[in-house]
Amino acid sequence: MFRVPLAKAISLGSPKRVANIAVRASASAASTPAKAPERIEVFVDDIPVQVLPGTTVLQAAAMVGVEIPRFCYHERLAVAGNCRMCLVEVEKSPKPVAACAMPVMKGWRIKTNSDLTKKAREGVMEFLLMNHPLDCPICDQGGECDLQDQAMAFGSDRSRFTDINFTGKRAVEDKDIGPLVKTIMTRCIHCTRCIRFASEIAGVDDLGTTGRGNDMQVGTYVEKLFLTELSGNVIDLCPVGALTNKPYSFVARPWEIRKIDSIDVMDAIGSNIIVSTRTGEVLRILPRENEEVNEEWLADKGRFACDGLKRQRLIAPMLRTPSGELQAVEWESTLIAVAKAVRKAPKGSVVAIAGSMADVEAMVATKDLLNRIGSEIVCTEQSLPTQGSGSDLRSNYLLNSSIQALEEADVVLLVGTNPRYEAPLLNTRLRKSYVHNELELALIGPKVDLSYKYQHLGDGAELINQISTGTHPFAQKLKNAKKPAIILGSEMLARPDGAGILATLQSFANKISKPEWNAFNVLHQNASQVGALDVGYRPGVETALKAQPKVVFLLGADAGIVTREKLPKDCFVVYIGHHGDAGATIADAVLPGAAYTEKQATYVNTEGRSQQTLCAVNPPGLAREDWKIIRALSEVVGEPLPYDTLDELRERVEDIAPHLVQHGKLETNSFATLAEQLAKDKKIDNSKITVRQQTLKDYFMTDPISRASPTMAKCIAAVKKQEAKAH
Amino acid sequence: MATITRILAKDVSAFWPRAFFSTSNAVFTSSREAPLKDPSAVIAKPEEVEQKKKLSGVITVPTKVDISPITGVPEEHVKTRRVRIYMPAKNAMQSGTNNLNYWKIDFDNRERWENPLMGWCSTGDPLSNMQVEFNSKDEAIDFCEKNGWRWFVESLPAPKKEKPKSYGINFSFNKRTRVSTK
Amino acid sequence: MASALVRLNSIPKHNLSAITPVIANQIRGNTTQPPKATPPPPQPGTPPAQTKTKFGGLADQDRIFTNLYGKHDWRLKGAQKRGDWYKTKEILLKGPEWIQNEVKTSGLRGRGGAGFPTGMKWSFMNKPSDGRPRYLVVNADEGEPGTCKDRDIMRHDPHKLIEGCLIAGRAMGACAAYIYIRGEFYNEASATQVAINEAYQAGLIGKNACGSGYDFDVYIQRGAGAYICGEETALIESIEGKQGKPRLKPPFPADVGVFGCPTTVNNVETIAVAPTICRRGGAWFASFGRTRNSGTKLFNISGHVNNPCTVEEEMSIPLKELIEKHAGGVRGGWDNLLGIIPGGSSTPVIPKKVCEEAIMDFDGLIAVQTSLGTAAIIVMDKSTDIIKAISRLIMFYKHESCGQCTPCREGIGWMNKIMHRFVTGNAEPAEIDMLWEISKQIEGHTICALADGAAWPVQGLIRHFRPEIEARMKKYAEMANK
Amino acid sequence: MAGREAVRKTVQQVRPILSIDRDEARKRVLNLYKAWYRQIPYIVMDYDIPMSVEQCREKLREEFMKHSNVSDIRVIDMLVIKGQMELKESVEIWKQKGHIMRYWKETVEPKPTDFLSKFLNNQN
Repeated sequence: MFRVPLAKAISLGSPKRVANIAVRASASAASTPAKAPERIEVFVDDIPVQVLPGTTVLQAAAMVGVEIPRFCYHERLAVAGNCRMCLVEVEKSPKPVAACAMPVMKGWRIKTNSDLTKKAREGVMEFLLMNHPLDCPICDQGGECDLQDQAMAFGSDRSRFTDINFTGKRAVEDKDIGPLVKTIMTRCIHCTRCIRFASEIAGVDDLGTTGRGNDMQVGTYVEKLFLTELSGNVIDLCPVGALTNKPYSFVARPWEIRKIDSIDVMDAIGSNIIVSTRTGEVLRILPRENEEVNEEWLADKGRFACDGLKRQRLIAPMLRTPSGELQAVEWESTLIAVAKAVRKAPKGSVVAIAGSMADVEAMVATKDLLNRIGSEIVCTEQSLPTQGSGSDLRSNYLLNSSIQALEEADVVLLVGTNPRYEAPLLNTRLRKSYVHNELELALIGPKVDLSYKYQHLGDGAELINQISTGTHPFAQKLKNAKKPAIILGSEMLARPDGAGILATLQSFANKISKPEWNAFNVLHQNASQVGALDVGYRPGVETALKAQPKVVFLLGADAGIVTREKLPKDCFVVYIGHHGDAGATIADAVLPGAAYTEKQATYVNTEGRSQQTLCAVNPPGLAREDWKIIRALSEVVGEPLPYDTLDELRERVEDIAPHLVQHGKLETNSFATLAEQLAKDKKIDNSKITVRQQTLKDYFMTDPISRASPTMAKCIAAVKKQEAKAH
Repeated sequence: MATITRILAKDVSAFWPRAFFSTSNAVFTSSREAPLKDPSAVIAKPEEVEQKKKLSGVITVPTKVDISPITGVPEEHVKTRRVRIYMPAKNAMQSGTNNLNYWKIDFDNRERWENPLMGWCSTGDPLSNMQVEFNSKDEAIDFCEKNGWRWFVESLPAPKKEKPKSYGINFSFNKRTRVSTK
Repeated sequence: MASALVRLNSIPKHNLSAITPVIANQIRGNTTQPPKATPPPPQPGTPPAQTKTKFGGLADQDRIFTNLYGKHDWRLKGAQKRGDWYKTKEILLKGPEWIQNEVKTSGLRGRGGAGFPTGMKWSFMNKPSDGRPRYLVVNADEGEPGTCKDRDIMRHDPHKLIEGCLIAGRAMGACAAYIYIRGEFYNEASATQVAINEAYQAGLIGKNACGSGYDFDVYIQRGAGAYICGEETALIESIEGKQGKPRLKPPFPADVGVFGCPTTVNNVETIAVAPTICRRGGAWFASFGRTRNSGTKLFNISGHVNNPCTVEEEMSIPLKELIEKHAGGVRGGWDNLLGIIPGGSSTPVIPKKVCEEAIMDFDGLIAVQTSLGTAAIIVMDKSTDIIKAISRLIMFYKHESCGQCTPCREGIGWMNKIMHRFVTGNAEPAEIDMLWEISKQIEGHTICALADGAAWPVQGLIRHFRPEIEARMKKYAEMANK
Repeated sequence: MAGREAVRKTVQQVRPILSIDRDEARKRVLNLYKAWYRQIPYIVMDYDIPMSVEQCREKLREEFMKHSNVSDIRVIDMLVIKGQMELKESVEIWKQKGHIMRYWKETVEPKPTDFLSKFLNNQN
């Protein structure tokens, strides 16, 4: 935290730098002058700063670039004020005040560097270290530990804990809280961040303190596993090594690893992540802060399924021998074999099906190749109604409100979805709104635990009609709401009456939408889906199967929707993907591709935000980046695609959909009303609505990577064990 | 860089006697002795003195400068490389922010392999370990332009909203922010 | 601990100015009223100037707690005979301002230890209502070692407390009072509950209390015996059903208290004297004790005295006189005295020399670097191992620390370890200074005042008994070297 | 991909290396060229390379023309300095035959440049 690179150290001292930060802070505040209430002026180390009333001392200091040390305070959690590390002197106050909890008063002069402040910090630091074990050399947090950092910056240079020779330090029994989080409770400094995270963000009141005084312990009251889809975040939050990453334990040191920014593809949220690698191996995945997408959290599947990247991988091209076995061969022969099959196939009988993790570049290349050889049929595994406007209009298949804006929603109706497991980080947003914004929620679908209270309307599809006609009482609430939202699960769209549900809800959503607020939202589960629809893929495999294809390209289509039985007997199946899963087993030719950590590729999340992964490690063995495989194949087929580099390919992508190369930006749509006019069929069956992921054990394995992950398998075992217990 | 070129220039001064002069014209070894004078400065012709004076001034050149011909970087690593200019994200494991707020460049990742016998990791990429930090985006861009690399700037995530934290809402009687466990 | 721990830090910052004269005089140790040339028209709520110079020897007719020793009937009948519930309706009908002014006039300061002016505390509740109900919380979690005054009130004079609740509740517009009684006080809780039931039946509280048109309820909440729950915000947490861990201030309870509503927490004795003040007038109460230390007070005298007792006396009575007069003197005579802890376990000990001059009121004890606290006087004669005694106190605080904030959780444990070694002398003399520094490092750096209460006895010990500690270390070192 | 900020300052003030202006730099380049040109017969003789003087002069011209598009005076100066060093090494026979021959042929095998070969070699 306080290690300053040389270049920075030089610039840090200059007032210009501090002023820069201050300018930025005040500029962002000044952008909303209309509703901004009057600001009050305080002085932090004699630098004046204008803050909103109620701002805490710590926040005011942060505005001028002064960082006050803290352990218990975390900006996304409630204020606890118990670590006392943030004590600072305020002029005319006899005692130092806790900066994290104390709101500033007009004209206060805060001294973050005075003797009193330094003395207070040093004292607290000494107390914290008194019972903290000196096991930094074997501690997994070592090197990225707040306690270490702050002990270096604010602690005393020597120990006077003479009692180490008499009674020694406190020791606390470790707890088993599951296969993901390792606990070494002796290291705990009782900051209660994990407890607050569990109860506020995750919505699970499992963690808490027992005992008091020196014997206080953080734990799970009773012997119980801390099982939630967000449990990994307590590892990040823990300022010491009390909660560490179990699969990552004793694996690497932070200074040995390379960090590469990337995007999570385990769900359609597109969480920003940092991939830590060493020696060509992905060791762990951490969240990366992005206010608009994942704040700074990451769901467990995205964080812990990365060990699946090392198992069940396809590392060499394979061809099916006449005896029916897949045999590893060279690239040349495989490409030639595939090219032969493609050339032999009559026009229009080559189809491609994109799976849940296909990237935009590969999909564009595949589509271009197929178009060149006279075929139009490219589609995705996940279906979406194509009647009416279908996938032609983006607003039909996006989370139009945007993830961040859902925080402001006041009434939300969930239809046929379980956001807690389909998109855990969307669920935290909803929960945040529930907690801070008095959000009112209702659910049509199976009764599931969403970590907050909601009104369960039932699981009959006819409820959708009741809502849209306004006969249901909840419809009135939606109509009266300032920012209502309807979130439709993607599984609903795969139903036979999906078109009806889509059209009905959309026309109702149009009625309750406000200017600048589109109430209609689709929540996808596949990271590839929105990107595929954006570049012109057809949703659903029906068209592809109906075409009686002679050659099928599976772009990582592993959901088991395409099976050998559904395809003609003489069909040649080409699988391009990274895991030996459902797709590879039915393939005649397997072309090993790169997983999301191994390629620079574009993914579009459920709200239509295009983001790119970066190449953290090279694909294993003979595996290649997916778009390059297609490009190479095109040359062998005799229809070379006109791009040799990623940049050229991206130019082509830009031609198709310019927003796809605007990484990080959210493309807004305003076609909602138009879409409604195009949608005609509004028939809905009276069948039950159900979702695939209902409980936690359904969550852990949903895609080829997590299915290959031993950690995810352990999680499922742990959940089952927990369920088997009496309480 | 500037100092290196100066040293280089010094070395070739023998070949370019008119072009370069020692910058030191008098060296004092001790206060008692008469000052030593640089003979080359003493015997310099007026035009040489003039040249020297000019060299200590400044010249005007275009801002856009391409130093790739003289850096010695193989053409392969100039033309085909793509540089990503970004601000490193905060480490999720640490709460400090003091060592953030600088810009970094990163090259596209390529050619890394593992020794099949020992499992050692090797790379054929001379630039993958280049860590350069910049105080601003523009400095980083200038650096890439100068070296002839193609670059792109990663867009910064949206700034956080200013929202005062309140300790009191933990105990609020009518809000869901009320804290239950501790 | 009956909020002995609530020190001056419980004063909202914006109200600090209101008591600055008090503090200023405390520091100067000033005991006389500054002379005034022309007395300005007395503002309502200003205590009259004290003219007496000698204090002590409270007359029987001036005692408030007439059934302190339980010799009479404590139930409603007996209480009414002693004057309780007399014209309560009239008092209520005079309105909140009148009650507040009367209490202000009386100069009553909180009897739980911090000594915050009660009338001012009540007036913090005067803000216009925002729809939230207001509550009065009575702190009957008397857990401070040495303190035993509230239990006698609840056992033998519960109606004084209940009437006090009603009057104080009226003064601050509260809709209900919660009496938080320490879990160990079974008999006290029973007696108080009986008294509440009687009062309800007699229509004294509940709907239309005393026929004044004012609705007021009184509830009893029994604690589970944690000392920390005597801290006002921890007590609030405990009433809410959570772990008794203190909250930070701000927000002050007067803003966000029990169940998130404006709340005032008062000690049992403070509340119990309120009816008498209202009946006999604030000026009467102010006639006892020095200025700013007015009133009568329950003193608990325990330890090495011939006759340990709880007694109601006038404030500002000299310590020696108090012990000699009511407790029958120190065991073995005054010369056998070693030291006295004058205000409950959390206040620093003072040696005999200081005890001779000490005056038992807030300012008088601050002048000798200790504090009145709850006025629980613990007398120790020369047979006491003072190091062991203080060590035992620290052990108590270590055991009772809630563990929420770092200096208290870790620091008191550390002090305990050091003190434990000091008892045998197994330490270096330099560690005395270290202990002093540690206690300073704890004091004032925590959420609540428990840690201060733990640091002060140690500071008192080092301040006055350092040679004794050093001698013991020397002796131990000699033994070890043999 | 963020767009490049096009509007920028076009010129800047810097310290010179050898030359004050373009003419001077040009003079230095020509001087260097002439020095090489005159030295080539001796190089051919001293190193006994299987190249004629004409071929060498052609190569010399080629090497100079490779940087014909360089416009920055400082870069020109640096290139001149480097050329001077090369010349010195050649004149003093600090080089060996192979070093001279490298102007015509690199000793390492060229990497493939077409997409398919790069793909098969796993090369970016």
